[in-house]
Amino acid sequence: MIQLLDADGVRRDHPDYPLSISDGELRELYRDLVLVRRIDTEATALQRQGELGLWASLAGQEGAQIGAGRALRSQDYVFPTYREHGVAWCRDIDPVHILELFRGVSLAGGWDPSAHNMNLYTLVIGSQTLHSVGFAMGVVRDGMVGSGDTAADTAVLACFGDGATSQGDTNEAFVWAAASNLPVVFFCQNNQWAISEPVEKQSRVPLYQRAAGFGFPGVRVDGNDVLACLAVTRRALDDARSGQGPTLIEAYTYRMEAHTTSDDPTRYRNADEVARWAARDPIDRLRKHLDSRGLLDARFLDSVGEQSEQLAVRLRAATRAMPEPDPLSAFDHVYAEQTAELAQQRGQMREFLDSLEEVG
Amino acid sequence: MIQLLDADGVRRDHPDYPLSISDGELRELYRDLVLVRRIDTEATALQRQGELGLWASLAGQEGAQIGAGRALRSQDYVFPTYREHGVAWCRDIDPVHILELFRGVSLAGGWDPSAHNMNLYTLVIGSQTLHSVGFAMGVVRDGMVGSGDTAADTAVLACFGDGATSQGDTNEAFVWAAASNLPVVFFCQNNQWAISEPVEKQSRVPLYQRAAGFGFPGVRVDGNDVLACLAVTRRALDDARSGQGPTLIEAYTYRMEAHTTSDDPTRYRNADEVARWAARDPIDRLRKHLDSRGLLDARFLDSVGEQSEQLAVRLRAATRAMPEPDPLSAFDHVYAEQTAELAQQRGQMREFLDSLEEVG
Amino acid sequence: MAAHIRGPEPVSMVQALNEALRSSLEDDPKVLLMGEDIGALGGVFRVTAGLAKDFGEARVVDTPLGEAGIIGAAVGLAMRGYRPVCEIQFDGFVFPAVDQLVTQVAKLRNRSRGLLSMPITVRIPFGGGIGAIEHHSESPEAYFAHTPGLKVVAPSTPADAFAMLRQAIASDDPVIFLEPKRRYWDKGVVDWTALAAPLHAAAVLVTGSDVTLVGYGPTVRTCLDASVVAAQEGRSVEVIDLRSISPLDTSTVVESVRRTGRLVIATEAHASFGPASELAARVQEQAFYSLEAPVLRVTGYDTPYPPSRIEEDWLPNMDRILDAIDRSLAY
Amino acid sequence: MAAHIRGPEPVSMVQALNEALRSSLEDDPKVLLMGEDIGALGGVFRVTAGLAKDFGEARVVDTPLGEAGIIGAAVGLAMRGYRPVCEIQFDGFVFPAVDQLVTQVAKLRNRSRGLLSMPITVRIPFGGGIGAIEHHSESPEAYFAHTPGLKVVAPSTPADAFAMLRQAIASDDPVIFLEPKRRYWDKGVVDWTALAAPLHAAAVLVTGSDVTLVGYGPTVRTCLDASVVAAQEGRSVEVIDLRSISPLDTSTVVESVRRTGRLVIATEAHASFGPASELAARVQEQAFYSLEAPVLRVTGYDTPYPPSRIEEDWLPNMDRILDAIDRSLAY
Ligand SMILES: Cc1ncc(C[n+]2csc(CCOP(=O)(O)OP(=O)(O)O)c2C)c(N)n1
Ligand SMILES: Cc1ncc(C[n+]2csc(CCOP(=O)(O)OP(=O)(O)O)c2C)c(N)n1
Ligand SMILES: [Mg+2]
Ligand SMILES: [Mg+2]
Repeated sequence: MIQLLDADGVRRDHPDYPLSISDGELRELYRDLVLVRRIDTEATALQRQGELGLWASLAGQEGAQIGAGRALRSQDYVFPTYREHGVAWCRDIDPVHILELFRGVSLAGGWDPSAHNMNLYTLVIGSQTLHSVGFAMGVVRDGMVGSGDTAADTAVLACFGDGATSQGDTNEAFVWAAASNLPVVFFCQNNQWAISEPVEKQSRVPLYQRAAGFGFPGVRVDGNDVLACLAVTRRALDDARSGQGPTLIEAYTYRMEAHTTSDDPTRYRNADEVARWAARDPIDRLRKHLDSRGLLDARFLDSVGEQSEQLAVRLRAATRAMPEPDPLSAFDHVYAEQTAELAQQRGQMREFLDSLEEVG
Repeated sequence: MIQLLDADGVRRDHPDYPLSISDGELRELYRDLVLVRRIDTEATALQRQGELGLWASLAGQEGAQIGAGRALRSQDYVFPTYREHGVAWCRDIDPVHILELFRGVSLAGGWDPSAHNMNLYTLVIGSQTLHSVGFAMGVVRDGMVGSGDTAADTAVLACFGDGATSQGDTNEAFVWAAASNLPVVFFCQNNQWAISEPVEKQSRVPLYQRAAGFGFPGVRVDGNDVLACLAVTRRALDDARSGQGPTLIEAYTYRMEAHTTSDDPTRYRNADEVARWAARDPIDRLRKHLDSRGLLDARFLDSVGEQSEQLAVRLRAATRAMPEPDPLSAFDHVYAEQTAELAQQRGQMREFLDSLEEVG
Repeated sequence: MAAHIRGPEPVSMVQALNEALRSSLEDDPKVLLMGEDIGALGGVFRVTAGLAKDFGEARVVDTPLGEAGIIGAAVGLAMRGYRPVCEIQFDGFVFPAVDQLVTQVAKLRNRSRGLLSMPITVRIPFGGGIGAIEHHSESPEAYFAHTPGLKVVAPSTPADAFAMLRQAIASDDPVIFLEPKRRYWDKGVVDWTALAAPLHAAAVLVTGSDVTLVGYGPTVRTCLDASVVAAQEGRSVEVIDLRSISPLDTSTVVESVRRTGRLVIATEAHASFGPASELAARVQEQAFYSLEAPVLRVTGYDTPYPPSRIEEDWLPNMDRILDAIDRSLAY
Repeated sequence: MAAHIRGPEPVSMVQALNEALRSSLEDDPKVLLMGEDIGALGGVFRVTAGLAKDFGEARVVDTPLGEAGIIGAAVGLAMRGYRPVCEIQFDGFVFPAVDQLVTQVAKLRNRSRGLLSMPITVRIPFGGGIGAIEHHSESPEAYFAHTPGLKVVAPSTPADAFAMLRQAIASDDPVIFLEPKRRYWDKGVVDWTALAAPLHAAAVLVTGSDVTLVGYGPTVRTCLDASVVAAQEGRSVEVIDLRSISPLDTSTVVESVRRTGRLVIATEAHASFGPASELAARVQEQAFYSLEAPVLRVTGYDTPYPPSRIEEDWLPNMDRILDAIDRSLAY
């Protein structure tokens, strides 16, 4: 397992994954981690208050997601699951858009995928891995792999969980990526659980080993070590962009919270396990490292704290202020070219809603 | 690649796959190979004469199929594709049943799966791999794995082609077999082609390596070496029965004929390749070996020739004599408990057919 | 075991289903449950709560995360003599299993000329109205009802849930068992020992003379509510719970329409090429001279299921049903 | 290139489709074909013959053997700005792709509020009548027509095949393009430069006054034949080719039924929950007072597609259609 920061925040080197990073960059990673966790706690609170229908927490996985997210170049494209709030943060997606989905005012979050080079959240386990393969086929056809132009060469990051490795789609994606040597980085966050099922129910060998059987490299990285995730993903993305094909990264991490706010993890896992992983917290670890190097001055910490508070306030206000969708909007964008049948059904709904208003 | 007979028919030993086999058994394998090929040539002829709608030739793959088929114990269960005529032969399935399918008088061949411990042919690529996994789950629940009773312990043989390794179902089957350590032997006949697509379009590494990524052993065997196929499959089945879990066998072989009689392989592969593989013919190889050991006396050869001729005559006659199915039989066995709607539709068809007869 | 819940007090549909599974596991050692998170967790809706503990992991199987695998494995288990009861976690996740359902489960009996049996039950919580996110509110019944070889049923009450699930598991045909998830927590009295009505028979819940109103699963409650309101307006509505979507008990509906002359169908499934259309097609054919108005369909619209904040307007709610009754009577 | 076949002589549907693909590849560099065996082999029906040679393997892609992969990859390509044209080798093999079609292809435009476009064409040879083995004669259109977000069309002639495939590829909506495989080798004249009729408009092929007879894809030829025979018996049959199954051009059919008072629908798809039922449901609703007889459905029966030796009796053949016309007129 690749590690660049040990559990006590001590920096280590790894010959295959050299990482030169400035103090400023280190502090920005810390800021990312803290802010992303704040989004998460705020969203959880909003769900408890009834402002959101559901929330899928990323707590514990911030290191994996910020590491991978910050390894991306702007031209790279990301295919997320429903838990990629940290990666979305790195793609400059306003978290409010994510909350729209969980509030139930939109189906998949309202950002423009092309503006952020990140697809909408995908809820069906594994589906997006095939989309990433197709997108990568397009990238190859566009001549944006191994062209030597680093501002143009493009990689695709496919995110998924440990559970997703059991789906046919994910394995077909491995077949396609290998057969066509596509510029895809498969980024699997092994958070040890697929809802209530431990990863052992999905595989009896470490997940990163799956890749070799399909003919491309797999690597396991400490998912609670943001630096290792950054370095390993960066290298895999570089390989992809330069035409060396796909990599599977298994980011070994932990889902600290329930699967979603609807879940009750006390039914299937014990507190000891959670406590053990709490001791490996990705933010603590970076904090220790920064602290040991004297990079955590009060001014910096205050600025992070303040920014975090502002973000939370904004999320609360924005969530409460989200306009209720118009029921008629269900008929929008079903087709590029609306059908007569749908236009008629829309008319029926409108008439019907109007009639209720008259009565009411 | 495991080999026990080289291309010149010279016997070799392999430390992991010892095979002690009597002269009589060797001759019976030869008989199997010849008879199975005869079924194939006869069926091809029947198709040309318009007696069959289609035929999928197994020519070139006799060694792989007879090797695997003769490794089975009677309690083992087989899940075939549409090309497993040699395995079916070893399961004592009358080839006439197979011809029923290809003539179009039945949907999937008319044998009783339970009587032969072999499922019907499956045409949808990969589907049967999951069936074999489920069957194996049942075997485990029945206590018929690792019980020590060799007459009871049961393994499952899942047959599929190189192309099938790209299907989601096949890979899900690998996941399940590994996760539950099921008694399944995955028997992949890599005949180099999936219709017109060479195996390289499916994988850039040898297929047997796929297994390791899922956490179970994979082995490549010379598929044109019936002895090696027998030994390797026997060992894998033994492992499965004794509770050591699944194995993937890649039988490296060649499809000598068109994909089916509807196919035109001259569009996508060249004669050189076919000629190269003809030189590795599985029957020739065993013949050379038997010959070198003086086991091919005229009496034996005559008996094989005669049996082969009788078989062909019987197939021809039986095919021509197959009764045309009753159109009303379409309504049989759709449900265990027939529905009113279907009963009514059946009545309509009967009335309608009757009315035509009156007119005619 | 939890036999204590088998009393005269009302139970929720979830409890009734749990009891049905429990008693099927008790009665037949070949019955086995499989699905995602059905073991320790007891399923995301707790329908299988406690069963893994009581019957062991070999009979209540937490599977790998793959729906094709669940159904494909069930086929093999059925061939080995088992009666698998599969849970698909949500309606929107059944689609990876459609290939195994359509090309294998539905066809194997026919393909084998009756030699193979597929006594597989596929439980799917279905329908909307619970404020869920995308893919968690679908009504996929038409896909299965259009597939010869499958049977498709949906209970609407705890009593039916208990009886019908036991019947489905006992059936030698594969049954898609649709559980109306927004009725999961509604309570009702279950007569635990009653002889059950035939699995595929529709039930006339309210007799009436002006119009026949048909629903199944989640819309039955809505139909009953609508009939009460309509009665206040002096309209006599006959309410039928289809219970089975395939086979469809056409004759019970036709018999009713012969008396009322009018038919309104309420289903959450999309209108076009959906269950309501099938019933309309049959009734116009079999009760042609009785119909005084066209058969009217009150359904989910032909759009993807909308965001939950607007689902109530999208679903066939009581107002829409009453409106259709008005329109029918206006002919 | 093979522009020589674009002449006044009749061509087969296979040739017309090949030309449509060729011209689409020529016209738009973003068009790309993908499927199993479509390259060197030219597809099992030769619809893509010569195209890999002329346009290269990057644009005519032999894919790994996985239908979920083909459609899933098409989604990604569409997001990258491409217009994938996918071939599913046979109707019975589309089911592994149903999940990607239903949960992704159909929904992505709506889910993204119009920001994402899925200009994907899925070509599927469909229907029976060619003496094939199992899974090679299915009519899966109802599954897709019931799915909001997909469009479903089926040409019946070489001329329509050419025009409609080009339109489908040019459409920004995902189109399931069903090719009636038993009409592949029928020849017809194609006006290569004609302005095409709208993709989703039904066509009145024969005007008549006694009964309206509707088909699409493979049954259109059968309907035309039936109308000729019926005419000999003094019956004036109006024949309509639906061309598009979803959206369904209801108004053309309703307008016809308003004149004839009678409707017979012929499709190979299963009766129950099938396309014929949808049309029946709509027409009884919209032409209630015009119908002098119930809408009659002549379809594939509700059984798995049978062995090829009896398929002719199972299919909606001319005799069955004539019989339905008789029954309709007897009301
Ligand atoms: C095809 C499909 N089946 C089932 C589900 C229900 N479901 C949602 S999340 C989940 C577990 C996913 O586990 P994993 O891939 O490890 O991701 P994680 O939630 O741990 O991030 C399941 C079973 C789904 N979304 N899609
Ligand atoms: C799901 C599915 N897709 C496509 C087909 C059409 N098809 C029939 S055989 C075949 C190639 C199979 O190749 P392989 O698995 O190598 O087996 P082989 O025919 O070489 O024995 C294809 C694509 C099918 N039967 N099932
Ligand atoms: Mg997980
Ligand atoms: Mg092959």
